[in-house]
Amino acid sequence: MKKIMNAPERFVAESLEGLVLAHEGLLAFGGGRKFVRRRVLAPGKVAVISGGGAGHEPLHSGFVGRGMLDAACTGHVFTSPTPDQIVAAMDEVDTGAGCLLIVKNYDGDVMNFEMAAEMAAPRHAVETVIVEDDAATGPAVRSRGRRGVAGTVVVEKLIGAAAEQGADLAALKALGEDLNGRIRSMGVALRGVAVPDNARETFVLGPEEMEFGVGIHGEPGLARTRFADADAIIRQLGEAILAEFPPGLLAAEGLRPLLVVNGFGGTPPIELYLAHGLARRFFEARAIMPARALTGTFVTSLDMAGLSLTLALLTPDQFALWNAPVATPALGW
Amino acid sequence: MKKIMNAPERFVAESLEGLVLAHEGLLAFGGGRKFVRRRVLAPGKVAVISGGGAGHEPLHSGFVGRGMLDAACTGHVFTSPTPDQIVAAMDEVDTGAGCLLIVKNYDGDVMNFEMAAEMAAPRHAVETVIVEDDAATGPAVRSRGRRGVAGTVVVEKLIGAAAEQGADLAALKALGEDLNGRIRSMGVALRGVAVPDNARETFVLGPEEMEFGVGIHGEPGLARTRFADADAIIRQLGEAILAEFPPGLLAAEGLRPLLVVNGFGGTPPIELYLAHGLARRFFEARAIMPARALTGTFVTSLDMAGLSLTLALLTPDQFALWNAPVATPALGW
Amino acid sequence: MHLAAADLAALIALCRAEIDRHGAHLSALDSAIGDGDHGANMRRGLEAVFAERDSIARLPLPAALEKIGLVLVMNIGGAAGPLYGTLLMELGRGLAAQGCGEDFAAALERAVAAVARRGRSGPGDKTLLDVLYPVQAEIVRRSAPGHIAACARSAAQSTQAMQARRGRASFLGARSIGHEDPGASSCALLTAAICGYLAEHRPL
Amino acid sequence: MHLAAADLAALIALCRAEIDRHGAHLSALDSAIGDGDHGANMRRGLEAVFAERDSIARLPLPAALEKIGLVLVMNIGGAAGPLYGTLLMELGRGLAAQGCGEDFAAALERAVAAVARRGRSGPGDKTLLDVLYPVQAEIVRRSAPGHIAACARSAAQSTQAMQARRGRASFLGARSIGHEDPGASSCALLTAAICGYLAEHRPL
Ligand SMILES: Nc1ncnc2c1ncn2[C@@H]1O[C@H](COP(=O)(O)OP(=O)(O)O)[C@@H](O)[C@H]1O
Ligand SMILES: Nc1ncnc2c1ncn2[C@@H]1O[C@H](COP(=O)(O)OP(=O)(O)O)[C@@H](O)[C@H]1O
Ligand SMILES: [Mg+2]
Ligand SMILES: [Mg+2]
Ligand SMILES: [Mg+2]
Ligand SMILES: [Mg+2]
Repeated sequence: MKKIMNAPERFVAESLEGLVLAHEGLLAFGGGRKFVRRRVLAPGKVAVISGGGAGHEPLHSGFVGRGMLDAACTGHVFTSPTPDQIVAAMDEVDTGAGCLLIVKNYDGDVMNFEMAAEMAAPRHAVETVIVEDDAATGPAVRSRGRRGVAGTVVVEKLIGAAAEQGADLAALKALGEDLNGRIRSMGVALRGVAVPDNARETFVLGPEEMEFGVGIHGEPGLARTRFADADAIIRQLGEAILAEFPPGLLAAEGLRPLLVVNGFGGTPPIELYLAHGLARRFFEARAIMPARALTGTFVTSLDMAGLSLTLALLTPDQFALWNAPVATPALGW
Repeated sequence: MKKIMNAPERFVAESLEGLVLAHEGLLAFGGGRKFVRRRVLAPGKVAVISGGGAGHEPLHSGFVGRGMLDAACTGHVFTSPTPDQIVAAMDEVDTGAGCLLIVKNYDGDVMNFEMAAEMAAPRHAVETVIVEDDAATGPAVRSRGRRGVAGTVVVEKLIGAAAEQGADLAALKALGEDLNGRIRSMGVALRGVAVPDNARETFVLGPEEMEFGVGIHGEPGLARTRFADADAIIRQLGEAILAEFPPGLLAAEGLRPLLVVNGFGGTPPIELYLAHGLARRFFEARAIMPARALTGTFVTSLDMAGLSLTLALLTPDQFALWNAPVATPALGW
Repeated sequence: MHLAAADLAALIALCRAEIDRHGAHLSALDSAIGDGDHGANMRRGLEAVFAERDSIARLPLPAALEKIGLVLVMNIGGAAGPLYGTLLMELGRGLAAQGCGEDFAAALERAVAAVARRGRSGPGDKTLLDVLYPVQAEIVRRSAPGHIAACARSAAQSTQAMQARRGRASFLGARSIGHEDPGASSCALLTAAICGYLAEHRPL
Repeated sequence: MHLAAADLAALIALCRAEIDRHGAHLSALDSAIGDGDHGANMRRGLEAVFAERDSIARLPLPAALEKIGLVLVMNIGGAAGPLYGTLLMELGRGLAAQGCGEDFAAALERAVAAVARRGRSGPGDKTLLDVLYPVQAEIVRRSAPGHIAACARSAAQSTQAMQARRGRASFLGARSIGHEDPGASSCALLTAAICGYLAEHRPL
């Protein structure tokens, strides 16, 4: 798989440099280029820090800016950042109100952020929110802990908005934990990916195959199934999502659903918009009326072809946080 | 090549429906679903109308909204819309100040828009701007008329902003013609595309090949060349762009260059940002200092892998039009 | 030339079947030097005409041709729509202007000229005009349908050697040489189909 | 156990060479049930340790091990970084706490327990712990290096039959069965390399 790349070992650094150059008004590198930060910090608010492996762009660095993240730490492709990066970010962007770490639920990410939090404990008040939105890795598959996938954007947006409005560390942590029950995602891949160091794709699909229930690291999913038309794909994704919400939540009154259609990097807008339309019809036929939509390429798996749906069943207050102003490279209103 | 699609003949309509659903606040369908329009028109301004084949999303419908287009007519994949669509759009969104048609320079598009303008002439004042920014189809290749490619976004943004500020039809036409000398683009493909009706790609590249000087219809480019590292690709694109500006323009004083890195649909953000950083360095080394950047997926060729660079050498007034507020699905600030 | 409604309906059906049969081939030609949709475009156009064949066949020939042209324009899109559409609309208008169209050859000449104006193109540009010009010349010469069809076929083939100066293929420069032009190919197919029908049903 | 500076530097070089040689294999194992980067991750870690081998080898063994662990943590990222890092940092700290580390087996046991805590994992989860536990048991038993290496190898192989409960492979559920765990594999490789060196250079 060809990539616009000079060398695997410079891939991530050169991409981050381009991102920061393209958005100089919003972004700057942190010390030693260990992370990307908001150019101008907002003193007094809790510092919201996230990060993870590269290959998911615009996640996370593309969501640094007013109303969302204060810093993002990027590791090698599909590899968690190291604790020194995370500690450096905390030291530079914590203006006194403490740090809220947003971590996708992968053992590598969890352990590296945890070690960073331990190292920083003497100097910073730290809380961690683990994102677990993936419907493909619910209890039926795994005894505990879903993966964090595209729902991460929703978590980062809402926590970022709450932090911008002055919420304290405990409130942000509580918000993050509440969101974990409210957000479910499900993805399908039409073509696998090769990480820059490897010549081969992690999985190879035939012309009549798709990989159902994939994550965002080019890893195999729940099942290899027969490629189907868009209606069938959306129905499968939608049903998997609905099946994984905590009992009762779907029937709750007054929720404001948010629908995210996320491309994995190799899927073009024409297909994403089509998927949005079908997903909308799928959920509306089940009396779930999305109050807002986000369709585009937000949480990628390099250039994997495919997409995920995310449904977030938000309270009116949470929905207001979604609508709050945001100014980042990849999300702005 | 698998697509998120129900059936080729419903592909475009279902995608447009999803786009309009996802952006109901900005967009609405025109009568008979022949075009997508601004939900709320701004009476008294010139109506700016564009369109072209599908497969280039978010172009054009994704650029409908305040400060850009009033309507966009979409044809089948890679096929110009028909005159009745364009006439219907003029009839519905012209509020009295006339219509400015923005057309990419392909014989099919030019002829269909021309027939529409002839049909509408009794009822509408109409001017047409033909976009010709493709450096790959300059005089060395073709006796007259470059293709219109990713630079179309710049033309639509600047003309849209000028129209919003009250410029009349003649002024918009003059602006469009001036821009044609100021914008040059060049693209490279790493993987071809298959249109929905065809099983096969229009061109098939080996693992060590790339197609240089491609357009946005999956058509073969200038030359099949050896796949190279990102520095070499950016250098080739950049040199081709610089060679095709009118003599003297590069040396003109006071220009405010705008640099666009555009993905063709199958290229992920991590690669686009990397390309932006290298392009920035390439141009700066030649004393061309981009004053603003746009990096993302704006003018696609279905899910083609590859990207184009666009350099626009704007006057300060034109640059101000770029910075003017815009609220569309795919561009907003 | 006189065509009964039944003939016109039969010709429409024939042209539609011919394009349907060769659609994949036309798209393959277009893939080589264009965007691979010429077959789909022509199919869409002919299907639309076919859908309206009864009402079209009921019109006098000039009005029927003009209507066919309009249906093609409003359904094909791309380059082929305005070109085939102009050809038929102008042909119909020309025949109508002549008062029931005795001089078919003269009307065709003006229609072909209108196509060239619409396309800003001329002979040797590697387009469907490179079939239309020789076909029109044979009609002036009152050649037999079989001969006209053969001419059209060889004219289409001769576009292989040309470098495209109009249409998408022109963006390829010299790389366009060596491939048959898809528009020329569809034009030859339709010409041959029509000539074959006329040879069988209305020997001149 | 006593290791001269030269031994430590040689062991570092050996481990680095071993990982380099098997990097592609480790990534291939990781592609089957993970994200395909375990080889690259381990290489990056060992390269970083190798780059600092001279200063590391000059330290007393406990401090050297702790330093190696820190270098691994700060360079690997992913799951392997904190796990291998914790193993070596805790081993170094444990040996230091014992005052020049006479009881290697006890220190190793505590280090392995720290890895399990860090990973919230235990035996049978299909991770590198499924190699660390049996290796540590053999060390308690003072088995010969060759035997320890063989045990490590077979322990790694036995992860094939397991269903992953931790790490990325756990997301595959039952689909993770039938593949060797990449972390277990790298752990067995390193164990065998170290044992081989010790057998040759410091017969116990
Ligand atoms: N300017 C032109 N003048 C005459 N014929 C043209 C012109 N442009 C294109 N054509 C004809 O149209 C054919 C392509 O039609 P089609 O593939 O349907 O449209 P598009 O090029 O828009 O995809 C070409 O093969 C050529 O014969
Ligand atoms: N929670 C855990 N406890 C113990 N070992 C783990 C855990 N998670 C992962 N591992 C080990 O790490 C290995 C994967 O390492 P690596 O591929 O470098 O990291 P990542 O999974 O982040 O890409 C697995 O094969 C497994 O042996
Ligand atoms: Mg990894
Ligand atoms: Mg076309
Ligand atoms: Mg075509
Ligand atoms: Mg891995």
